[in-house]
Amino acid sequence: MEFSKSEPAKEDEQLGSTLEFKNISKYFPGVVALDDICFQAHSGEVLAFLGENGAGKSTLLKVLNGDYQPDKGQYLLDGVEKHFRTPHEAIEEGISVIYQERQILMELSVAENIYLGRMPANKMGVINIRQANKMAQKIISDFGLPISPQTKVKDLSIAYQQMVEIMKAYSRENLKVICFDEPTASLSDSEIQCLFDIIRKLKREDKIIIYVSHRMDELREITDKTAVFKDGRYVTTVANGEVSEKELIKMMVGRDLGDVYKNLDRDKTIGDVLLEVKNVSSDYVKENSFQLRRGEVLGFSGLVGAGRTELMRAIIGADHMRTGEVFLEGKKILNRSPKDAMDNGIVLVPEDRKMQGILANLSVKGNINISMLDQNSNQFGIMDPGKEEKTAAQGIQEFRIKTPSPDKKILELSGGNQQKCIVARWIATNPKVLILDEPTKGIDVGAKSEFYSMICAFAKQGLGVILISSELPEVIGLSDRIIIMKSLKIVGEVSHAEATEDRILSMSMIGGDNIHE
Amino acid sequence: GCSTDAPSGAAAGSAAPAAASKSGKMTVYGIYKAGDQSWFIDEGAAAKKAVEAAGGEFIYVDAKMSPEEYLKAIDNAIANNASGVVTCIPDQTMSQSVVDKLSAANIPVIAADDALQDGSGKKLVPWVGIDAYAIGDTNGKWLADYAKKNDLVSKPDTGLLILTMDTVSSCVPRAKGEYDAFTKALPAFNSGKIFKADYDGTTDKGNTAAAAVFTAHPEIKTWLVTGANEEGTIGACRALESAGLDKHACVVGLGAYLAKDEFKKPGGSPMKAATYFSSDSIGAGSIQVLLDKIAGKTVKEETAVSAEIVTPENYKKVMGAAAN
Amino acid sequence: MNEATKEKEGKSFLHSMVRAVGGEKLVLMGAIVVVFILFSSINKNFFSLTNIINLLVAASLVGLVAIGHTYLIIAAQNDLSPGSLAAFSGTLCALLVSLHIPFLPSILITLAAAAMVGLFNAAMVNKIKLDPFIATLVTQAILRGFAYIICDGKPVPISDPAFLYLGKARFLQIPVSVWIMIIAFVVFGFILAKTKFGRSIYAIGGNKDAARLAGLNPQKIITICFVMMGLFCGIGGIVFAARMNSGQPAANINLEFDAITAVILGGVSFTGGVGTMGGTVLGIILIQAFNTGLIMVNVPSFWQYVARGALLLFALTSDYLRKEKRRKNLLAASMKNA
Amino acid sequence: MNEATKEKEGKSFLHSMVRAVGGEKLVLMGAIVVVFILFSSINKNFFSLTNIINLLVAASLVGLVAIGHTYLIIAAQNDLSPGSLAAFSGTLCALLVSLHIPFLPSILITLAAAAMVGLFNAAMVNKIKLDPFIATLVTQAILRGFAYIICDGKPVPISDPAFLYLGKARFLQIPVSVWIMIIAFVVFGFILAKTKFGRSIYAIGGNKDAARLAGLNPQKIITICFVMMGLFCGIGGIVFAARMNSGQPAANINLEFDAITAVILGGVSFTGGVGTMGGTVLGIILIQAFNTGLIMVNVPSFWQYVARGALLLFALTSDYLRKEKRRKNLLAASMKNA
Ligand SMILES: Nc1ncnc2c1ncn2[C@@H]1O[C@H](COP(=O)(O)OP(=O)(O)OP(=O)(O)O)[C@@H](O)[C@H]1O
Ligand SMILES: Nc1ncnc2c1ncn2[C@@H]1O[C@H](COP(=O)(O)OP(=O)(O)OP(=O)(O)O)[C@@H](O)[C@H]1O
Ligand SMILES: [Mg+2]
Ligand SMILES: [Mg+2]
Repeated sequence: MEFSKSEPAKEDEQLGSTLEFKNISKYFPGVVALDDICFQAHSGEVLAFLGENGAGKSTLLKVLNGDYQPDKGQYLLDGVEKHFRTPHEAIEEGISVIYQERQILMELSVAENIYLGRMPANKMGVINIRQANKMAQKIISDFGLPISPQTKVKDLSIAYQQMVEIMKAYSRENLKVICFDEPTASLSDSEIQCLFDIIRKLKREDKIIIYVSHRMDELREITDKTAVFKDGRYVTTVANGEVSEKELIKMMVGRDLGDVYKNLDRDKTIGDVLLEVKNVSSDYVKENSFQLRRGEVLGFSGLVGAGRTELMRAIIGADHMRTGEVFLEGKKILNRSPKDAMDNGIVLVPEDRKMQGILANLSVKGNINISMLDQNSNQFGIMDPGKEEKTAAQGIQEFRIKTPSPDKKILELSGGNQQKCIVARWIATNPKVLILDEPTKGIDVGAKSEFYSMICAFAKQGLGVILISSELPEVIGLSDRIIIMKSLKIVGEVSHAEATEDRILSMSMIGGDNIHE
Repeated sequence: GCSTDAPSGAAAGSAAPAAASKSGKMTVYGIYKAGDQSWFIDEGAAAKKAVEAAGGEFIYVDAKMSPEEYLKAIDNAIANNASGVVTCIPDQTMSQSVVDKLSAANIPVIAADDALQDGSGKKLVPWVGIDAYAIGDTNGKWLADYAKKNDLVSKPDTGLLILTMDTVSSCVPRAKGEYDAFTKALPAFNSGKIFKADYDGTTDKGNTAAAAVFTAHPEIKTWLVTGANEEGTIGACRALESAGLDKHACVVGLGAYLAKDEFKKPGGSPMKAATYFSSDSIGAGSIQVLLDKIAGKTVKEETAVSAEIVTPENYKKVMGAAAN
Repeated sequence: MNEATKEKEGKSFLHSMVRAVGGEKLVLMGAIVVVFILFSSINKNFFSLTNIINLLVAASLVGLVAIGHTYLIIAAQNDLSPGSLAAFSGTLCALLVSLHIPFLPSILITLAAAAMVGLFNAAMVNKIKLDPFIATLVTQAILRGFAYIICDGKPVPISDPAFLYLGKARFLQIPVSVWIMIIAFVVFGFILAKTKFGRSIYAIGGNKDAARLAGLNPQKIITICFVMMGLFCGIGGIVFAARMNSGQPAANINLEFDAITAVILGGVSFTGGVGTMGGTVLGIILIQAFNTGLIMVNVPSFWQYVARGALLLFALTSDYLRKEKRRKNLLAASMKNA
Repeated sequence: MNEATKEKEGKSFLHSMVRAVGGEKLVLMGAIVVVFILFSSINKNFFSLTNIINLLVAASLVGLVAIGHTYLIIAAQNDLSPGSLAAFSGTLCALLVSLHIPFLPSILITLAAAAMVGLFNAAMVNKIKLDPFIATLVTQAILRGFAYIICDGKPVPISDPAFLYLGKARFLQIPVSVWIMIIAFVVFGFILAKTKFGRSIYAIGGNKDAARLAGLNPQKIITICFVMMGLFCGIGGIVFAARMNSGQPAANINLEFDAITAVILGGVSFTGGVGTMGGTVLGIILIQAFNTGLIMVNVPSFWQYVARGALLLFALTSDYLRKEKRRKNLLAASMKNA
């Protein structure tokens, strides 16, 4: 078998291909995930899917690649009806979908992940690992990433794991359709730019490209058209520039959001020092110090791997704190575990929803309530089901979590709705210091804007909020002050007023103007 | 005599209502400690035949060497209004509680193979069988004899291996009997050349254990082997063969139910003899005693079945149909 | 008007949910009913008080262990040492009593030892990060060895009257061992379903790392579960020895498998985070009733192996099919509503 | 200049990786060496050709099963039926031969039956979505029953010379059973490490969904693994019967645990996706050498249980400590580089 990318590409160049969905419906118990979907996607253009959490975007992609079977309707590739029973059949026909949740094999190497199931081998099935590494290296170079094909994926940061996923889909021969389901949720700017270069290349090669994201600026930059979904229904497709972003959002959310950052109630007083971190280090991060004041939203920015997550984990005792001290309200505290931190009033919403957030097999209610055991029980440790219902109902309502019942298994929610449950869990605990690590990952614009107001309201009540986000507009828009990290150390800080994307980016890359100037 | 039979028979009618089971049909439970071993399968089959001949139903229960399974079976017999029980108990320390339970339910019980006895060794109910120590004794004596006859006693390259099952209390006396009888008969035998190896009653582990001992003592060229059950001694035969020591070796089995197949081998086998105790006669004998007891007759407290050594020469004659 | 319909729909949805949860155990209940009807029709003694008490007595040790396994397996752990530990405990307690240590202190010493074993298991899992399956296989071997060693392989007869009484005493016709099991099922069923501790067990079974970040202490919870299991085995082993009138080092082999089988049959899953104590109770009843019945209706002993395997397979398959069907029905319903 | 340093760093990183993988099995190798030195110093015959061959013969059946378990556990599956299946296969083949069916057809019929059992296990896991642990517990019970049933519980003596020869034949001093195991280790070790099929086993064990989405067919791969295991048990059971000169329905109890223990000791993890055949080989050697040695140096039988548990714990603990140390070293290095 030969593995060259150029050959099948030639075929595709001959004519533009079309993907047509005809009356596709898909049901889950209690949910209409897709309702009579009809539209077309054409090669050579990037089509965005836009819709609220739970609108059915991911489900449609899973129907497309044969993971789910539609209950009604069919889809046609170049006019030919397709019925894929397995993802394998879809892949054979040139359809690749990159899932919202990483589907990666931690114990295998980068090359093995990229060529999973189609490693170069001789007739006897004996693998040629050197060739695989060479081929993988070429793709890695195409992407311009500093990783080795032999590295085990578990030793990579989440961002690079995500890039491996993308390379896996990209590297498939005979590629006709490629779909990205929120690919940038865990990427930082530089990776996003390299992803966009790849997408532009694919576009030139005349592929059908579907791109799902909740980040409006991205859609503006990379997509040509936008298909809007609402409650499982297809609404319309508009070309970029045809309608304003505002109108687009209105189509999907059903109301006008305005400028989410400008409309925030930032009018609050920043008080005395609430949290002071002195020379904290761990096995994963060097010594760092900073202060957080009452009523302050403190942003943390940096490239992937800068150590933001690790610093916070050390503070709350999730990782062993090697050196340093933490003071809360002037009192020294010692967090040996996240439980200690929680008892002290510091909570962390983790970035990795799948591994560190959701409790698989448990219901939405169980997931939201798990940090509220003390509050929801009496002095004998007996739970009050009424209180549990209430917390869950409140979370579901406040975050507008789309679920037919609080008893639904969390794994059956859409990605964004899972994320909302996780955030709701920690908000319910009423902390003094709220640390949010990529909290809006996968959350739709409507919910995001509500979430932003909620953060501001918290700050106004005198809480301290630490916000780690790779979405620069979000950090800049929300934070009163932004700390920049690079190579496991804090390298600088800017105030809300002086923060610009360029400045933060250059500090994250070069190491901070304050220090070097 | 006949004269005493009638009144006691009548008494049985009232004293042992269990005999006239409510369903009308006599139900006898045979509860055996290791119901998956050939020995008990044969014994049970003989008992079943005897019960069915008397017009009753026989329920065969395998206690799987587990005291708990055993006690469950006893409870089951009581709940099922059994007419009587014949049993081989996995652990003799439990005897008293079993006897208490059954007598409270008015169900007669006969011990087969292993006696139901109290702490001092006194038998609590009538017993049919051969005792474990006696089996070992027979084997030990025969091996001592064999050694004398073949001039092995003082030969430095002769050794004795006893495969033990220390974890199965009813088998411990077998190995002990073997050791005692052998050393008593041959005080001159160098006790440093007597080896023990433990196994779990399967051929497989008997094989591994024996092979390890043979390898550990290459200075020994002539092995005398016996063990705690026949399966283990078969394992030793295979180990001797693969070590090339089978020509001079002498293995003695227990029960002869597997040894008979060794005897049939055209090329011969290191299995030179085995104690034969007829499972048929114990099975049928125990039922006979039970039926007598149900009928209210006085029965013998001990019915010992003889354990005799069979060899390739005489096993067909001694064992009869059991030799096939 | 529209609002009212919605209200109504919501209610009927709730109803269907309630029914579904109640029906969760339908297959098991059905199987139990069938087993009882079947065996009683062949042998009417099956459905007698004596036999039902027998059945409960037979279930008493495995029942206690199954409670421990319900907790552990929901917490995504496992334990293969109960058989050895129960045998060790029974033997140890019998031995202590035979050395003229009074009964109560003997019990306390034994339970302390059993709890230590639980701690040891937990330490291997928490500190050396061993898989519980293999960690407890280590304990299984070591404890079986010690059970034999302390008594030199010979069962230790019990003559202490208080100890023997424990095996015989009845209250309202029901033996002590059964009362212990029933009370344990109620208490620990309640704890699992209704308390903070119970909730934490489900959480760490769902995702240990996430639960830790959510403020739980998985290592502590796992330790408690293992110690609980140790105590259940200790108590069970002592009562078992009392019932047998001797401490038996060779006893209770495969006890853990019987318990695990009942627990899984009851709907607990090895992936952790799901299951209920009620399911375990039904699982235990089904298996014990079936086993007892097979003897009563005189199924040949070799066929009993087959029958037991077949029952297990049948029950699990029916459960799967029922769930599939329910899922399909729910789907059909939501398709119709759409 | 900068590029060159990077290159160099990359290389030294590579070096350290290679060393790490080579060192992966250091603890096991060390333990084997210690065991050999220790036992040989007590009894010099331990390190003799005869004993090593004995040891390999004793390992031959469990070795084959361990190959099957290596595949299955890496694929995040499990199998508790091998002991029953091996006993069933040996008994069936002996029975067929005793019914005057020629040896070769008897073997083929037996292997076909064994493969069917594997298919059955796979079907329960794939189609009824049973946990492999519980699914194969079903098979374990049913097959043990059938093993007894077909021969009425009595071992079936073998008199067919070809069959007996299989148990006795040697090539270059080494018995056939050992050759079979060695060849199987080499062939299936190669397949696991170097072929597409082998790598797909790691993939489905690491994350079944991810593997499926990448176009693999987990159900097919799982089926193949179970059928392979069936065939290994079939072959192993037949050779075992030949070695014992009879088909024994009660044999090979706990075979699966011995195999699983060796596999885990060799570094395969129950979570799936990790492990190598080389590790399994070392695990088997360590356990067999230790077991044989304990008998040879005459350790009292009850202490053998304890010793075995202790060895397992010791080996696993050392392995954990070594890995922890390596992780810390790597971490420190990467902190310095950052
Ligand atoms: N496996 C499943 N079982 C039951 N319901 C499901 C399942 N997968 C998805 N759903 C439901 O289908 C609906 C659509 O979900 P989908 O994941 O397609 O949303 P989405 O548009 O991708 O949302 P997001 O932006 O949050 O990723 C949701 O209401 C979700 O709860
Ligand atoms: N489990 C782990 N094992 C080994 N290294 C890790 C692990 N987790 C993180 N690291 C390393 O720690 C460093 C920082 O991790 P991480 O990427 O999470 O930082 P970050 O600043 O939080 O970035 P971001 O949140 O943007 O992803 C990286 O070099 C990463 O490779
Ligand atoms: Mg989605
Ligand atoms: Mg991070």
